[in-house]
Amino acid sequence: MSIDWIKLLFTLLGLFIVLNYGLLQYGMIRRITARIGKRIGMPVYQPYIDLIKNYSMRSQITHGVMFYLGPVFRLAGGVGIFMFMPLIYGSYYWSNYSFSGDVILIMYFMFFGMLGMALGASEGGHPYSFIGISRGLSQFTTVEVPFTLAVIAVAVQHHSFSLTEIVAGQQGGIMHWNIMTNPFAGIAAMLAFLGMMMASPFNVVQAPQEIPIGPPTEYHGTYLGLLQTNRAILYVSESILMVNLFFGGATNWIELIVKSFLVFFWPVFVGLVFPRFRIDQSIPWFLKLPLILGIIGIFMV
Amino acid sequence: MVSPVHIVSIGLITAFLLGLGKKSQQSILVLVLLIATAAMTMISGSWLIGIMTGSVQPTDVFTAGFKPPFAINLRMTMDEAVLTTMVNLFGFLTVIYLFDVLKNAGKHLLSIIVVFLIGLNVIVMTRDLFNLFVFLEITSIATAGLMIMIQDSKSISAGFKFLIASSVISGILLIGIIFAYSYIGNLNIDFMSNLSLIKGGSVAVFLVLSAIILESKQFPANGWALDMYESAHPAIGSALSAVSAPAVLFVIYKLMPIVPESWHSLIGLFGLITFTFSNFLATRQGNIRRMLGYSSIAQGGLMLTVVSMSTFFGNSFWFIILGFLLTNFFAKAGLFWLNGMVNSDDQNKWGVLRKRPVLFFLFGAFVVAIAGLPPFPTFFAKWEMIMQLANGNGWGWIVLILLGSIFEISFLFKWFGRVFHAEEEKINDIRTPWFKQVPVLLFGAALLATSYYFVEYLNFDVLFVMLPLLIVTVFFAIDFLPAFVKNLLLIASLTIYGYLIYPEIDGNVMQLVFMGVFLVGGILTLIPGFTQKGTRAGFYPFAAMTIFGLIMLVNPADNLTFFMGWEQMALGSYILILRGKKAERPAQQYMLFSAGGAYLMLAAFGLLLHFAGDTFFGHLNGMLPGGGVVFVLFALAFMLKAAAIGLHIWLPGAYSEAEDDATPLVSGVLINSGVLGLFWIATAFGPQQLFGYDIYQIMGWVGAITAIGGNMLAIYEEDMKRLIAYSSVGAMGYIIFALSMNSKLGLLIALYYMVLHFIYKTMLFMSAAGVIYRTKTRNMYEMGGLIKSMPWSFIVVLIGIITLAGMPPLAGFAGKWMFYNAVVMKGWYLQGTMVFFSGIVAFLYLYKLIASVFLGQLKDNHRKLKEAPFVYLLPQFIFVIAIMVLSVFPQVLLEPLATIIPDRIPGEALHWDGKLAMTSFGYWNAFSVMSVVIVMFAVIFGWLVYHSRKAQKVKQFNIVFAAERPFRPETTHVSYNMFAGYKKALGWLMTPLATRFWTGVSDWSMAIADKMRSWYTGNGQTYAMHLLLYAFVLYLLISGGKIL
Amino acid sequence: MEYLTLQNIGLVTGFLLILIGLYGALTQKNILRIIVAFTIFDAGLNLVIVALSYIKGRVAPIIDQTTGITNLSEKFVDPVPQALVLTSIVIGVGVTGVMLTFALRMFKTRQSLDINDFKETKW
Amino acid sequence: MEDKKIFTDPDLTKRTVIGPNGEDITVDPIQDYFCDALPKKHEPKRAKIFESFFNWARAESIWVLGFGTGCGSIELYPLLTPRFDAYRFGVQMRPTPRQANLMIISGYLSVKTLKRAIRSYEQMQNPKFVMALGSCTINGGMYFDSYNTINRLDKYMPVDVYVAGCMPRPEAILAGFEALKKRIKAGKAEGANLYAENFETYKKNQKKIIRDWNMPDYNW
Amino acid sequence: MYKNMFIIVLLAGLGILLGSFLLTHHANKALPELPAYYADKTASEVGAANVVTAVIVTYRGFDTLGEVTILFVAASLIAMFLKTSKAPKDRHPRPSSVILSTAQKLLFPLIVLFGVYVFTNGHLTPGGGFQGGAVIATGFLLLLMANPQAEFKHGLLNFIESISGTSYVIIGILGAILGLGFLDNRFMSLGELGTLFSAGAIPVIYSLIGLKVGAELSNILHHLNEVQNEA
Repeated sequence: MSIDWIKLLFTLLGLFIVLNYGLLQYGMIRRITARIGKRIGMPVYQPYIDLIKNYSMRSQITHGVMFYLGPVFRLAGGVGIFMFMPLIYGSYYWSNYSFSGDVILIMYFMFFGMLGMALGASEGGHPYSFIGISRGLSQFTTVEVPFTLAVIAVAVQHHSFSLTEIVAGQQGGIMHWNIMTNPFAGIAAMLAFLGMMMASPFNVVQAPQEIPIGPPTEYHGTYLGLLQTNRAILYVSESILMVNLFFGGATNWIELIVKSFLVFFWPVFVGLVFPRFRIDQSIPWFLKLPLILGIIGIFMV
Repeated sequence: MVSPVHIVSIGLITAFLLGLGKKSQQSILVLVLLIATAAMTMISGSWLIGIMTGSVQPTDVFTAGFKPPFAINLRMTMDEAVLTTMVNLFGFLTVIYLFDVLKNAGKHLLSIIVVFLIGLNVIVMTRDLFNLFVFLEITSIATAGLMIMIQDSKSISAGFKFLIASSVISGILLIGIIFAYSYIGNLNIDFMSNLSLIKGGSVAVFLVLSAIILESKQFPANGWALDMYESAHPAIGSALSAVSAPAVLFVIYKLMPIVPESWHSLIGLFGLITFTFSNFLATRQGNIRRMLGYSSIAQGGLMLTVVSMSTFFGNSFWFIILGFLLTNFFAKAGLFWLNGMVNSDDQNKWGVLRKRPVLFFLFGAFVVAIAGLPPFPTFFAKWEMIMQLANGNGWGWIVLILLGSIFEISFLFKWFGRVFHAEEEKINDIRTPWFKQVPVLLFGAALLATSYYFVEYLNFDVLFVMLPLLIVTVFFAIDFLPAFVKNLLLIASLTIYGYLIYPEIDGNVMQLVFMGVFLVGGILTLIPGFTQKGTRAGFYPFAAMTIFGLIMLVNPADNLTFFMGWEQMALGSYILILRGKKAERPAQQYMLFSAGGAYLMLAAFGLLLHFAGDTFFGHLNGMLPGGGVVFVLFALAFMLKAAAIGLHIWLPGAYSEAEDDATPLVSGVLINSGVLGLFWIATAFGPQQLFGYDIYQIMGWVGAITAIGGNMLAIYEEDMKRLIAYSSVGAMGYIIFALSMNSKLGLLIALYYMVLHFIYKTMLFMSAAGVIYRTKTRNMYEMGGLIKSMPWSFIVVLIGIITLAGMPPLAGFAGKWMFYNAVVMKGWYLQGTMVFFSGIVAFLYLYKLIASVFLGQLKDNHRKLKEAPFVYLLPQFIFVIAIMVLSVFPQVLLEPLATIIPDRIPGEALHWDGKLAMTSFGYWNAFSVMSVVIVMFAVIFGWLVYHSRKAQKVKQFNIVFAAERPFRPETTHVSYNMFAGYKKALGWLMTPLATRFWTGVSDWSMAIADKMRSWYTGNGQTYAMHLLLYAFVLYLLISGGKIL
Repeated sequence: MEYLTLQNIGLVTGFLLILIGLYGALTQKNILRIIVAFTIFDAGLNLVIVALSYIKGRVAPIIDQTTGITNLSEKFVDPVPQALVLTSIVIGVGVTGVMLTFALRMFKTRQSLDINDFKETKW
Repeated sequence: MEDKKIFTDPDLTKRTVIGPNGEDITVDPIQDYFCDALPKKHEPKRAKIFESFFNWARAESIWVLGFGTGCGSIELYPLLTPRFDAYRFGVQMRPTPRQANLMIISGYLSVKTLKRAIRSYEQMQNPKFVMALGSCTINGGMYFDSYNTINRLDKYMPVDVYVAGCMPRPEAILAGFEALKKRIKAGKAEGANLYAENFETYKKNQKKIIRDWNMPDYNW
Repeated sequence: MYKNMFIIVLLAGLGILLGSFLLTHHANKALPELPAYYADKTASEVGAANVVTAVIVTYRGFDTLGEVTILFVAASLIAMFLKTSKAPKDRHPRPSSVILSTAQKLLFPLIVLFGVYVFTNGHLTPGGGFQGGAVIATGFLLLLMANPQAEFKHGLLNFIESISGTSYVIIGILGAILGLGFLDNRFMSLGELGTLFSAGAIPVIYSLIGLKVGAELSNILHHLNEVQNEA
């Protein structure tokens, strides 16, 4: 087994870009949010400072081995999704390690981080962690259903689960994007994306005012730093996944960033407008409109 | 050779001479009686042996020296020899059994007993109708005399009812006989063959026949008989059941030549109705003797069917009737005798029987024998009967038999379970003098010997059937040894057995895989048994029975072997489940559902015989035109074992209430038998239709719903084992779904998942067993924080659930990945999404399982827990290693599995390009995924460890708690009803429709049985009317409303 | 008038007795009456048996001076039912005796002879 | 003081439970449930440049524990409104002390609240800062002779910044943030280390006033 | 009421069933083979003048053995059933009238004698063991009616019963050993037709039966009477 070192370098570079982009994106979104609230808001680079501060905390506590592993799982999950995702269409080096598996691998790798995080947080023994996780998992079950339907629809349409081939099939203009060729599936996926991002109205998992911040209540310092790193990478990766699936992928970094930013803006936009759902409202919600759209999407193919 | 007539003369002399005895000589009189019965037994026995060995020819005895029809003649052939030997041997043993009673009873009772025996002997032997009548009357009066052995008001009034009934019956018989004489001019059965041809003669035949049928206590004109069974002394009950009934049935057999051919099947049908309904009514019986009465009557009905259809059954007749007859004889007599020893009709009081292990074993053997499970003769007889009926298109008959059988199993095993679990009562100490034990032991031994001869007769494969049976027997014999010795022996024998059969099945990957699963699973699940102290009596024989039963399924020579293995496994596992502390009801459910499945399968085998002849169903190789019904029956049977939704309600209780270290065996290993069967039918039958519907389509939906249902139900379980059990339901749904896709990939998924499910479920159950072993509780909310004390178990569970959830990089993902490809290729998007949904739902309970138990707050009483014993961990880590290997190199398993799938299955296969798995849709490289994940994980972990190396280790209450502190671990651990929100949102999906349905079925059938039962009003007059009505209805049916 | 032979009269009477006996056995509540009904039933049976042996114009099958010893089969009525009826009568006596004994004991246990009072075993 | 009853918390007294195998297990809650380690002093990074860099980050990213005491907490909320918008200065609110750096004691502290404040303070990680609002935290203010409020906060925990006023306006609090930032950047905000170094003194003071001391000495 | 109606309907149905015999039955003009054989061959084969007796005791002797057994088992049952309680006798029936007691004393020996006559001549004249036994039992019945508290010698009755029964079976066995089959009467000389000592073992058998039946029936009567005394 020879290792393609150059590819590894490119991948790491990509990771670095995505990390920075994620942090900036987060700052930007926060700022946009502030503007909507007629505030000025934090500096765009504030996430960097937070990250540095968290990594620089002097003292830390630990609740046990799993408490350690939780953030590791979480970040590994995020990085893993990035690693298995082709970034730029047509580029060997920017396709990361997508030769290891197709979109199914990516979908299932999302669980990896979730589970690890859930276990790590539970090890802390904090009741709010349990409550938050139970809510998160509950919501996730139904979020994934329309998303899966959409993915299957796309896969059937392109006769492949390979992201590269799906992107290849969407080349040639905006009318070839899956969001246009199969709008129902696309909309179902976008609605599911709201839940995946856990933004309002689906942010009852962390619900700061109710169960401090849910699962990561006990996390601080470096642990929190890892989680923040993950958030930066994961959100971007998931946006890129959506871009690849429904918005024609990207042939260069600019396109990728623009598209993923716009995609990412969608949950932010919704979140700013809508109040929070309770868990027993959000779960059935995903089984109504998005599910129906997903089913229609599948039978559209 | 002594003439058989001397059975009578010896008996009569004894009876008359006993009248000379005095009160003080009672012991001597009993001895005389004993000698007389022994002599009678010897005479009939010598005839039996003589005829069997051929040294004596069957003979007719002419009384008064005139040839028939001028004088009465007695016949002694093989049939009569068997029956008279049974009667006399039984009489002999009854005298022994009743030794204490007879010693105090007075000489008259002794006379009555011997006259009773004489009566039965002559009934069997005589060829003269009127003589038959006389001796039937003798027997009746003697029976009435025996009835009042206990002179309480119950038995007296029951005796009177009997007298009324027998008067009516004898009246009918006498009219019949006298008119038979009037029409044909003689009284000898052998000279009457033309009787039914004469106008009016057939009415005479009918009257004679109907009287005998009534005498054989057919439903529903048998209230008097039931009251007798209930109130008579158990020894007398046993006599009624074990010898009276066969003698009367033999009379019917004798009469059959003069009965018109066209009536045979109707009589058979009436017998079968008796079988079904008596068993049905018995399900509501609490009184043991009455229940046994119902059961005896049912058996009588079944035998009546066989007897009346003797020409139909042809060559198989003797096999079938002997199977039923001997089993009923030995087992029913034994049970009644045991009843006499326990001396109670209350099921709860039977618990004292457990103080006598040998008797208890025999009790179990008797129950099992009557229920018709292998290796007892009834099992084979029933099989043969069904096969013959199927050959003759008797589908309705089969349905009746199977219905009756399931009712039979229901009440028998309810009883057995009750006895198994009843509290041992100190007051009701069991008295078992030797003379009471000897007959039971003898009959028990005889029953086993008979079974041996039946098995021997059927000529099973030595390596795959006889050797396992032998090993199981050995384990019964060495049950007194300490547990660890037996454990070691069983593991060793399994290993050696595996070594022995490996050359036999080498090259047949499918058998290798399943054999591997069953054998390795058996061995590994036995390892934790080393922690058991004491002898653990009764575990190892049944564990061996279960495992070897499974093994029989893998390489069956024919359908019978398969079915035998199936039933054997069901029986063994039933006992294993029943051994659990609160397992009485779950085990009963398990047994009922197993039996239901088994009987469906039996019906399917019958149909198969009809459609495809005598071929093993796994070797059909392709299409079976019009085999939709067969397929559905098989599929239902196997899906019962695989707990498809709606048929699953037995599973959680059964798996969770079994002993903790037996659960992995009965669940993780056993459930695969269902998969084996499903796989077999899926590959052997090809696509089938039922009423124009594609069965696979339906099965697919069933599988999908099962997957969701099982996992949904698992979410809300607070009981650790029930949770895992429900998860098994979910996994089975997944497998059923995969199988029903009927594509190469689908079958591959099913097989792969079967192996994987076996690995992780066994692992999880074992881990749970380890935890329960330490914590002594199954409720997850009573645990928490165990990761500190049981880290290794935690690792196992973690790996288990990652695999179960199908997360990359572990082996579970392979299944998920193939699943998507298969679904998309098949085009079953909706079902596929449902199954996918169930997969995500699995996260919820998996999280609950691991977090509630291992994470969170450690409870006070678990502070000093230790890690699970090494013997628990050892097999778990073997499984962990297996999972790890599979995760990195899935092709190790997937490639051989793919070779099992026949080429005719449609669809695209999985391609391998080195380590890359490919379909036309997607690709996946397990090795590279694993590498990436490991590297990534290691880097991040290193980074974190570097950063947090000085972190202060804190304890469980060092959490932020809104500026307060927690009070107790219990109040801080969020576990109970963890997914309340989910329940609120989707709880309606969990409406227990299946449970409601089955409860409804059970309630309704109980209500119907209760209603039907009230037919037996207890009034002797009403019973007499029943008799006449029965005869009249039978007449109308036979004659078709016309005068014959 | 063809049917109005002695034999048929015997048979019909016998049948009627049988039916009357059965009716009594099925409807009477008193145990003793039931037993009496059964004796009527028995009597009917026996009458039928005897009636069947009858052949018009023949004598009882006992050899004496009037019958001679030849061609007896043309002179005698059928001896077999006569033999059978004896047995039947004896059996009837035995059964009746036994039933009466039971009735005695039943009366002792319950101080009643109503058949409806003896239903402790049912269902 | 001799007749002072020693307070015992029923939840924290030793008790015996029965284990799964029937054995007796004695549970000492203070020992078994809580970590009994004492806080350590964490030296700043040797390399000045790193320390300055980190201090800059700490100063620019002040995460405030949402913990309101006294009447002053009502003044905190306007900080987040468009009018004052403390986010501009890198100030964010955190709901859990684990992630917070700054604790704002916003007014008088009753003894009962003091206990909670101490617990939350101790659960924050080093480096951590305390800002005290109003005169009540300096000398008791109008509650100077109350039987159940404390007079001087810094007897019980090291205070970095006092913001005077009764109550201080949000603008004053913003100024307080600026002051704190300067202090942090100068490397002077070593309250956590101070607390660890003088742990015994602080504890003595705390225990003197908190009679029902039903917690371990240091709440990790 | 409905039940009775139903029973009537049911019995009507059975009546029709029985009536079918009437319709199909034809009066015999000649004896069928079997009775014809009996009628013709009895004299020569069995040597009994009474063909019915020959059928009962020899041709269908096994039935008769059964009959005896039935009476025996019924008597045993009654004895077992009625003997269980040993309550003191406190019944004081009205003494029987002078006519009855005197007649009883006069008639009892005659009745017994008549009974003996009936069974010893069973092979010659109408009658036989059962009839004779029954006649004897009527004598005992008369005795009991005259003197309800009379005590029988149980031992004697039992002895007669047992011995006669046993002898009967032994004679049957002797028939098997010396003659052609069980209960064959021909192992003793058939004698001259129509005389007392003819028909081989038939008179012996019938006598034994007569004794046995007499003893049994008497026993039954006595037991029933004793229960009355208990009351």
